[in-house]
Amino acid sequence: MAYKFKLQQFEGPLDLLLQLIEQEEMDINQIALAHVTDQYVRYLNETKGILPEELADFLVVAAKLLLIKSKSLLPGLQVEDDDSSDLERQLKMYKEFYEASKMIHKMILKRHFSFSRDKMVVKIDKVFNPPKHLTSEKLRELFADILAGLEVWVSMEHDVIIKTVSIRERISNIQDMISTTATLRFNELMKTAKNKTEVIVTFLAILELVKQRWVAVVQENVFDDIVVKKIDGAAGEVVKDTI
Amino acid sequence: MTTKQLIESLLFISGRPMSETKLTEILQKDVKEVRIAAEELMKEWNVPERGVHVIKTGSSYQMATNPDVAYLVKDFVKSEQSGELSRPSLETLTIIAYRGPITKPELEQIRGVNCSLILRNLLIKGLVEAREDQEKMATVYSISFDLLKFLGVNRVEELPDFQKLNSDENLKKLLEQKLEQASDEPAPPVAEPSQ
Amino acid sequence: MTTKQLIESLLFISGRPMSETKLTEILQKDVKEVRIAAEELMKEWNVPERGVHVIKTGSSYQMATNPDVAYLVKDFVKSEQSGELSRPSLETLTIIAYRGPITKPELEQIRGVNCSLILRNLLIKGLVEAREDQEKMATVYSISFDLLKFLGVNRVEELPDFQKLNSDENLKKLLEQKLEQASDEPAPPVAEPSQ
Repeated sequence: MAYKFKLQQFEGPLDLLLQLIEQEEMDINQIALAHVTDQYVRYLNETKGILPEELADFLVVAAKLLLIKSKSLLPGLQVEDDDSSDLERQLKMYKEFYEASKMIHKMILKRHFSFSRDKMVVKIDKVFNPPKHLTSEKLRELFADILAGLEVWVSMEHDVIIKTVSIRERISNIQDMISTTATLRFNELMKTAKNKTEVIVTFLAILELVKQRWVAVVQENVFDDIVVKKIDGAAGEVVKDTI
Repeated sequence: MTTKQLIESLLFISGRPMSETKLTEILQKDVKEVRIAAEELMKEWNVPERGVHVIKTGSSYQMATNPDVAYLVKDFVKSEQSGELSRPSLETLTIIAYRGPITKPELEQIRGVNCSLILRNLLIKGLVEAREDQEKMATVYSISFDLLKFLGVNRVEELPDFQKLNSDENLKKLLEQKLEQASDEPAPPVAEPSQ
Repeated sequence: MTTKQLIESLLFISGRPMSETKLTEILQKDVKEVRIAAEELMKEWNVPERGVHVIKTGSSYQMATNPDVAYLVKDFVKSEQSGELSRPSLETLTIIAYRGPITKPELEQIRGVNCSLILRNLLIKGLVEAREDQEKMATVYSISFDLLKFLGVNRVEELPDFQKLNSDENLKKLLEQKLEQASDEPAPPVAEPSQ
């Protein structure tokens, strides 16, 4: 199913969501959110250049959307209402500030700037007023502290380079695992996720495999571990590109 | 000399922003008196007929030219300021202008993305200022005088739709909820009194 | 905008005497009009209730504080020149000591915040010196000779652990990153529509 819309560049998950809903000319509500869920997930998967550090934010929204969508498909589904109305409220909020930022942009572009003066207008005699208790040893300590504090920023930039596992990679990964064992325990699978992002990625990957009838999930009793089974006779290849 | 006059002189001499604390210290008057006098000064100076205005953010004041004369002053001070800002910067600045002082988690709750890098960027550019809030026990961000001068307003309250965006009910709810679940750890179990 | 208003803005922003000729040139008005407007400005500002006056020497005009507040101006300058250093100021001073001569952008990249105000503060206290670097085509800052003496060293290289701290790896990386991301924000993600 080819989709016909074309999105502009987007900033973050809420912006993407807002654009999708506005494209459909819908108001922001639960129905609209359920309606654009598939488009959102698809975009997420096909968009190149989402920074790994931002991917987590995109995925959290994807998870909330999927929850909203499953509620609309299964009216009997009992879930806490908070998450879904939360997303709706957050999106409305975001929209207000997004509109305001356009106004602010216009104001700035008018170049209706104020200017102030940097220099004092009085003549200043040269003085030397060192902090009373300053010693070179204290300087050394302070500088060492500052250097230690830089670590965060240096490693943060570094993180961007580390590739995070994508949904597509996770799907083939799960397929490999399941081809050798036929069944997988959900908990075991989750243990292979290294962080929160990967947990959500894994969850999305399983949902996608279910949707494509490649696996089935079974839970005997509430609170039992969920078992992921390969469906017999399932086509060997998942049509990855339609995700 | 009245407090108002004295503040006027100090703001003129310094050229830079001066906080109520600093003014209080030099003038040896109490904060309340300083604030009332400074607000009076703003009322008096911030009229279209004046070439110089008094602008305010947080509890600091600065003298700056009336934005209506920007076309002339810009050449005189050889400003090359274009006001070009990227979309993430604009979004972040807008939220801080309307909702500041605001914490990073609150900001991220509205934007839906991690804001560490963009905040650092804006801090370095001097468009945003950070300080420790004693009450919230967290770092809070507000807009700087430089941004105010960019916008050509005397204080954030003059921004369009300020009241509406500043006191939005939806946002309040959202941030309250967020605060409740602020800590990543599960809340400790609370015994519910049985009926 | 009236000529009077424009003169007011220019005198404020310059802070120095401006001649009628200079004003005429900037405003593109004739001398007579400039003179009349400036005289009007003087009449309006030079009243006891004002903290700032406009004075005329020869055919030049200048904004200056009301002579009655001279004592206050002295107090203010003194408080700027003395006074203990805040933690951010002390940090900045330290970075300048170990990494000077250093430019303002480099300094800000390390501290993660704008340093304009702090630099002025350090300069005015005689702790830091600024000079133009021909090669870098920028202003660079070093600690003052007086401060070196105060610390009991002849050159910064004699500061404790100088070699090790000066050539810290993280510091180098951070400053290099700055050069790489010359355009300061990451490009926004672009959606690639499928065929």
